Amino acid sequence: MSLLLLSGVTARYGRAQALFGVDLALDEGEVVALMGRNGMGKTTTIRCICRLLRHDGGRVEFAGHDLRPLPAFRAARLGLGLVPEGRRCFPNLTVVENLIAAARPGPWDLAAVEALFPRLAERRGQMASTLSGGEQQMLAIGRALMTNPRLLILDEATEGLAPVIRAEIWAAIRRLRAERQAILIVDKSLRELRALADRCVILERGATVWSGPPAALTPDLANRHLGV
Amino acid sequence: MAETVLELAGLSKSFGALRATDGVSLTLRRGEIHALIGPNGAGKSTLIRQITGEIAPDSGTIRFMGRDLTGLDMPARARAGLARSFQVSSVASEFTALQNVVLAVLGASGRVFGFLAPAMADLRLVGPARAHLGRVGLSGREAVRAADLSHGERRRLELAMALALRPKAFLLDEPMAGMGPEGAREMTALLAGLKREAPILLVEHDMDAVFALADRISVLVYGRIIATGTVAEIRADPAVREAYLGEEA
Amino acid sequence: MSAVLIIEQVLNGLQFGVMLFLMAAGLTLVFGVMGLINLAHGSLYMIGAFACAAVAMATGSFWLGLAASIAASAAAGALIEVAVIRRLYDRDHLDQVLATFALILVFSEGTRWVFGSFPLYLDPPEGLSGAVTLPGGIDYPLYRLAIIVAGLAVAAGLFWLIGGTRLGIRIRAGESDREMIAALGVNIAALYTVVFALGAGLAGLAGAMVGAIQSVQVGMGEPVLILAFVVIVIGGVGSVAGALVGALLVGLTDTLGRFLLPVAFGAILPPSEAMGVGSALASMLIYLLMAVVLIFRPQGLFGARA
Amino acid sequence: VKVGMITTLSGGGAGLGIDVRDGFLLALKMAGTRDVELVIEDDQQKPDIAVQLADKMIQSDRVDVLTGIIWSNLAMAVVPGAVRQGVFYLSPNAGPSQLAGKGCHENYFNVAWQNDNLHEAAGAYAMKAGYQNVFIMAPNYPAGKDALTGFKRFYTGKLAGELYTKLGQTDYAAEIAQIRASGADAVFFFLPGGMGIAFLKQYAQSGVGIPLIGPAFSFDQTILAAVGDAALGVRNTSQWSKDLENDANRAFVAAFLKEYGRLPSLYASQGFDTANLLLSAMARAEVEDKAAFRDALRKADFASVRGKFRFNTNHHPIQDIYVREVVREGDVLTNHVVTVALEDHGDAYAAECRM
Amino acid sequence: MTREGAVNAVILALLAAVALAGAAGDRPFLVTLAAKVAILGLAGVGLNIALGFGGLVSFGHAAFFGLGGYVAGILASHAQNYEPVAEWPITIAGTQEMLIIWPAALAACALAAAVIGALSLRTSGIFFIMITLAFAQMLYYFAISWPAYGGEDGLPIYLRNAFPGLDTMDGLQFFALCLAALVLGVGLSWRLRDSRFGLALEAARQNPERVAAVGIRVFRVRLAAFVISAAITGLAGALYADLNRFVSPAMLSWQTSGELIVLVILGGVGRLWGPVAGAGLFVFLEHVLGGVSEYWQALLGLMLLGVVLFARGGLLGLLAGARRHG
Ligand SMILES: Nc1ncnc2c1ncn2[C@@H]1O[C@H](COP(=O)(O)OP(=O)(O)OP(=O)(O)O)[C@@H](O)[C@H]1O
Ligand SMILES: Nc1ncnc2c1ncn2[C@@H]1O[C@H](COP(=O)(O)OP(=O)(O)OP(=O)(O)O)[C@@H](O)[C@H]1O
Ligand SMILES: [Mg+2]
Ligand SMILES: [Mg+2]
Repeated sequence: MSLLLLSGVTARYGRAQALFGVDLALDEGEVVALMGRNGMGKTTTIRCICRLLRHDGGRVEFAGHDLRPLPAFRAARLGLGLVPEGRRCFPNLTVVENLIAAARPGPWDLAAVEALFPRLAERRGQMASTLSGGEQQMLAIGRALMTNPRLLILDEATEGLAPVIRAEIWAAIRRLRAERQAILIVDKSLRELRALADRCVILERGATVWSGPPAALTPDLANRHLGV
Repeated sequence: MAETVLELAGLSKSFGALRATDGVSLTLRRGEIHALIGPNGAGKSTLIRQITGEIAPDSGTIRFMGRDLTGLDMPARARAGLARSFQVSSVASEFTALQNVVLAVLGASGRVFGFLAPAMADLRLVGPARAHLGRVGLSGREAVRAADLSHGERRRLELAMALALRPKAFLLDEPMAGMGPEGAREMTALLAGLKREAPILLVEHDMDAVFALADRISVLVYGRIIATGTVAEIRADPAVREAYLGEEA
Repeated sequence: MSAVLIIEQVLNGLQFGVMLFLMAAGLTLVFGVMGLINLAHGSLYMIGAFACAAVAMATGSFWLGLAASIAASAAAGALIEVAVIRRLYDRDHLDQVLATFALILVFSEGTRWVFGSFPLYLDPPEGLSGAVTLPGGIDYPLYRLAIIVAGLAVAAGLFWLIGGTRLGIRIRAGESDREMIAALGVNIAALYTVVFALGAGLAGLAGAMVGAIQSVQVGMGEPVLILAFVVIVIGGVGSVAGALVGALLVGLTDTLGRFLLPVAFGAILPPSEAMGVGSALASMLIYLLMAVVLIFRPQGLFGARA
Repeated sequence: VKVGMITTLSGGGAGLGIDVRDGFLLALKMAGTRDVELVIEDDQQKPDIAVQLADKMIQSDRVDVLTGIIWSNLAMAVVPGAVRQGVFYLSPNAGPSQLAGKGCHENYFNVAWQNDNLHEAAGAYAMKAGYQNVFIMAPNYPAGKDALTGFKRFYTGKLAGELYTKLGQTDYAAEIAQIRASGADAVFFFLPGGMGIAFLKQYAQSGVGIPLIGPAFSFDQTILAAVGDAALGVRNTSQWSKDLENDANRAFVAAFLKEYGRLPSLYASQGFDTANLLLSAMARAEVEDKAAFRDALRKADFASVRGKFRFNTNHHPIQDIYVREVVREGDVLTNHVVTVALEDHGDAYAAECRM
Repeated sequence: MTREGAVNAVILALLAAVALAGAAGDRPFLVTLAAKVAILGLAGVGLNIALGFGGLVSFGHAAFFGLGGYVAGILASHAQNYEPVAEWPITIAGTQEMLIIWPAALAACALAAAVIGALSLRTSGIFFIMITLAFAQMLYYFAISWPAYGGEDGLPIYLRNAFPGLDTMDGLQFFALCLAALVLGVGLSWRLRDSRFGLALEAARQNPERVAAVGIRVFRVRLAAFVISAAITGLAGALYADLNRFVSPAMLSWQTSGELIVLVILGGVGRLWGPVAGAGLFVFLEHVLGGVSEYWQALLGLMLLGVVLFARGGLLGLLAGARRHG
């Protein structure tokens, strides 16, 4: 049984429909890459999964629960850990406070996160609002890990990170994958995604247009749907 | 050698014990793209904020077009010809894309205190604004509220607003961020043409773009410039590889 | 003018400040930490006073009344949070202003409907009535000393709650991004109800304690509300420490201004006129203080944000 | 006769307006008259609303008589305009000095007192009681200043201190400390409404034992209920008291208690007298004949609950003003008349009035 | 015509109709109420420029409303008593001519707003709300305790001030004057909103940093908006003094500031005719509910609550749909 299952999901922002039929399945321990050009609905899909947006058609299931009636915090407690687009650290909290605000017990604790991002350890008591862009990105990832999620959702989590750090994050994701952590990932680096993902799902105009293993993502397909 | 447009000399800025900028000197010459790279928290954005006047340096000088900028505030510097894009998109979110760019054209015109004539019917404002939106690939999205644009589209809008200032130099803080592969390619092409209009100081973590675009690269680590040189020189520099590039060189 | 008088006035200023703090503390929680402009905070203060007076009259026990005041105002707070306020967090501050203004009307008239238009009787409890003689020969009302102690205790409790617990962290996180903290698995809605009720309870407590030495009547909350806003703005929004310092500053400025300004003007004007001018200026003094503070520190004394 | 009553029925000051209204209605009821058509509106204690209501009553309802206003500032907003439009105004409470002196008007009758009256009586009483060093205090606004001026008009001894507080102030610790330090032998204060309640309670708690004197406003029935024992023994001046020995008053107190289930207040007595004045004039003249009706009013031929009552040349009362003391009667606090402070007292402004 | 345009036309027509019906049906009070709506609407239109367009929540606009009122009251009272307002350095005589009083009120309020604004605009958010309140309170306490013009008792104007060619004591003519001022005010705020200045002002509300980055001085734009806003509200204050033939410190009180804000929100923040709709509804409720019950203010409260909770964007939001840009 799939850990996460979306079928025929449609959703709208006010009057403007943004999703027109998203299908996506993700199994325990699997890494799925969600792809598409700008504005195609990747983030919107993730917002539906996390209940930050109500879908109006189709089904969204996680760990056997229908998510439709759940408020965001209940869905999150089922084991969703979100690194949102645009970081969204809590600016009026310090680094440590950001990390522990929503922490739940598990292998990821303060020490583990600070080992992953030593830079955060250096800036512990600093207000998140004054962190550099990349530091905030690290903080957002660390914050999601601290909830020890069953499914980690990364929406452009490497945006604005230096190459060395990016490499470290990819390494960390590979490690997580090896530990059979389920991950849903949106990223612009196709090279890394191909190497890492078990499956890719491509969105176009708010609908799933292709899905399959990275190996099957031919240059022709990539060019047609992703513009590369 | 081409004329120097922007010149930083011995710029320093501390936050408490942290020396975010530590004696930085750097030049930007006509017609070039000068990339500024470095680890997260190295002080790149802080440097840009000092150039735009958002924060004041503790010491050092900034000269732009032969003129000392000390004492000029943010709007004055913008009008003097320094256009900036923000690392995190910063637009008027209730306005449409078009209104945002019109605002920038208006700022560049310097004639803000017009009280009676409708701005959005003024072709001197709207005409150029549409053109700038077209250049960044947002034609057809003019009437969408900025808040309703996708992340990548907002990044483009950010750049359109910088274009609208018709600046004498661009300070671009991570314009590729959030662009996606296709967008990054388009943006690269756009910037390559743009540098003929005005030189660009480019802060960016997307190394493909940096290596494709930069005429010169400076590497900032812990607030200091550790190397400046051509793409080839920087790629070959072991210190830079270790501090920043990793395997991506 | 004797030294004893001056010391006593300073003490009075402190006590007035602490009294303001009791009110401002709840407001800082709700407004500073949750980011909600709650004009109806004054109504909760009034509800506390009325509940205390009614229960104390019925049972003869001030302490039961005090407990009732906290319970009643916290319940009222929880009720309006769930029914009204909850829908307003994502709204503009302006919608909050209108809604809570409407709540003032409802609460004031509701209270008048229940208790009538005449002020109620509420006196300090037996054990705390009368004056004690402090070292230095100052006779000082015991009840006012009790207020000082209670205020400081509340301050300490709040420091701990906001600064030292995860609850405080979460509330502050909710202030900057409710959606995000919910997406991380925190039931921010319930948390806010609790915090709002807590703030309301504090307002009710303040109302009851103050009601025992002032008058318990409809409309008693609004003047205090304005003062409490002044206090937290001077202190810096969202900071319990700021609220405490702001409250003491306002209390001292007001008390000493009322006392000293007429004396000062007496040096240059005939007594009757000096009184008039001096006290006119004294009534503007705290607003002057606030304006001056904000002109030099636009974020308030303890405000973090620039 | 069509009567418009504009008074405060909502918000914090509603108690006074309600008492005036109830007193007025009671008088009509006791008279059993059907000739008075009454329109009552709530001014919310806002001058602009009061003016607009007055306009409405004069222009749309076409009232002959206006009454009801509690507060001086509202009276100042309404009365000058109203009387110039030819309606009669009978004031059941406020008596600002402008309307008694230069600004007096033939159509304006005050059935309560000129604002200074009770304070003047307090001054007279302080003299009589032999106080020599009095501390005086009032809020910093015109009525407050008038109060202290009125007190000083009859008290000519030394002042231990003179203090203006902020209008609406509710914490008096600073003032009480000054009183304690002043060495006064008595304190006169004028603090209407909630201010007075707060002051009295805090004064009692402070342990300062200097005797207090004040006008009746702070010792009214409803206020005493809120102040409690802190008010016991305080002397206050009033033109009326529940225990005044006259038939009209006995009937009034009993009827009021029966009708509303509470003891009448000063304001209720004034509302009651206002209605009776009106009825007495109606019995003598038609309201259409303004001059005759005015003369009838001027006669003041009614049995006032305060005993002797007649109008001065400026249409303000000439009456006795009593000193009362707060006593406990069963389990309620109330006032007993102790002595008369001023007999057949008019006001200081009548001479300025040219009518 | 857009939906909002139609709604606006209906509001205007309704206001005029009420006044005319009042005059024709011998209910002069209706004319007074219509004039009150027009005046409060104008005050709201002024406030709306700062609050709606500029996002500057001034909790101190009563200061300008009252100042305008006092300018009218003081000039008129001096004229009534034939005493000059000042003899030094130049003689300033009192006047009862609205055509002199209005510019004086506009100028006084603009000047006061320039000073208050220059100091207040250093702050933002709640701090701005409170510092504007502080200035208004200072003025309020000053007016209460300053004996020259009546203090708390206020200052009567026995006859309405004069306007050439009109009999201002005639309710309908006075209403027409107020309506004309209102229409002018709305017209001005309409042109203002769509102008270059308006664009910069609205942008500064949403993202001041961005506005500075395109070379526009946010402070100046805001200060100009604050001054214009205060002047219009001050003009309304002068008219209000004439409507009541009375000014008092109550006009300066924080409750007045609050009510001005309330009627702007009630009608629809940032909408041209919002304040007028809000003023209409508010005055209607204030005078109609009073007859329903002694506790009518509770009903008013409940109705206001209903509007906030269920009619986002106020009355105009309800009638004409969400606010559109561009
Ligand atoms: N809050 C919103 N209100 C209205 N429309 C929105 C909103 N957010 C996004 N949209 C629209 O929904 C569509 C999908 O946006 P979404 O953010 O999901 O794209 P995306 O695939 O994540 O793009 P990007 O790569 O740029 O982040 C876009 O057309 C966008 O304009
Ligand atoms: N106001 C401040 N107070 C304290 N520290 C600050 C402040 N502003 C920035 N810093 C710190 O200064 C350092 C430099 O920040 P800056 O934003 O310039 O980095 P950057 O080079 O742009 O990094 P990135 O690539 O991640 O955006 C960071 O460590 C940051 O935390
Ligand atoms: Mg996205
Ligand atoms: Mg940066």
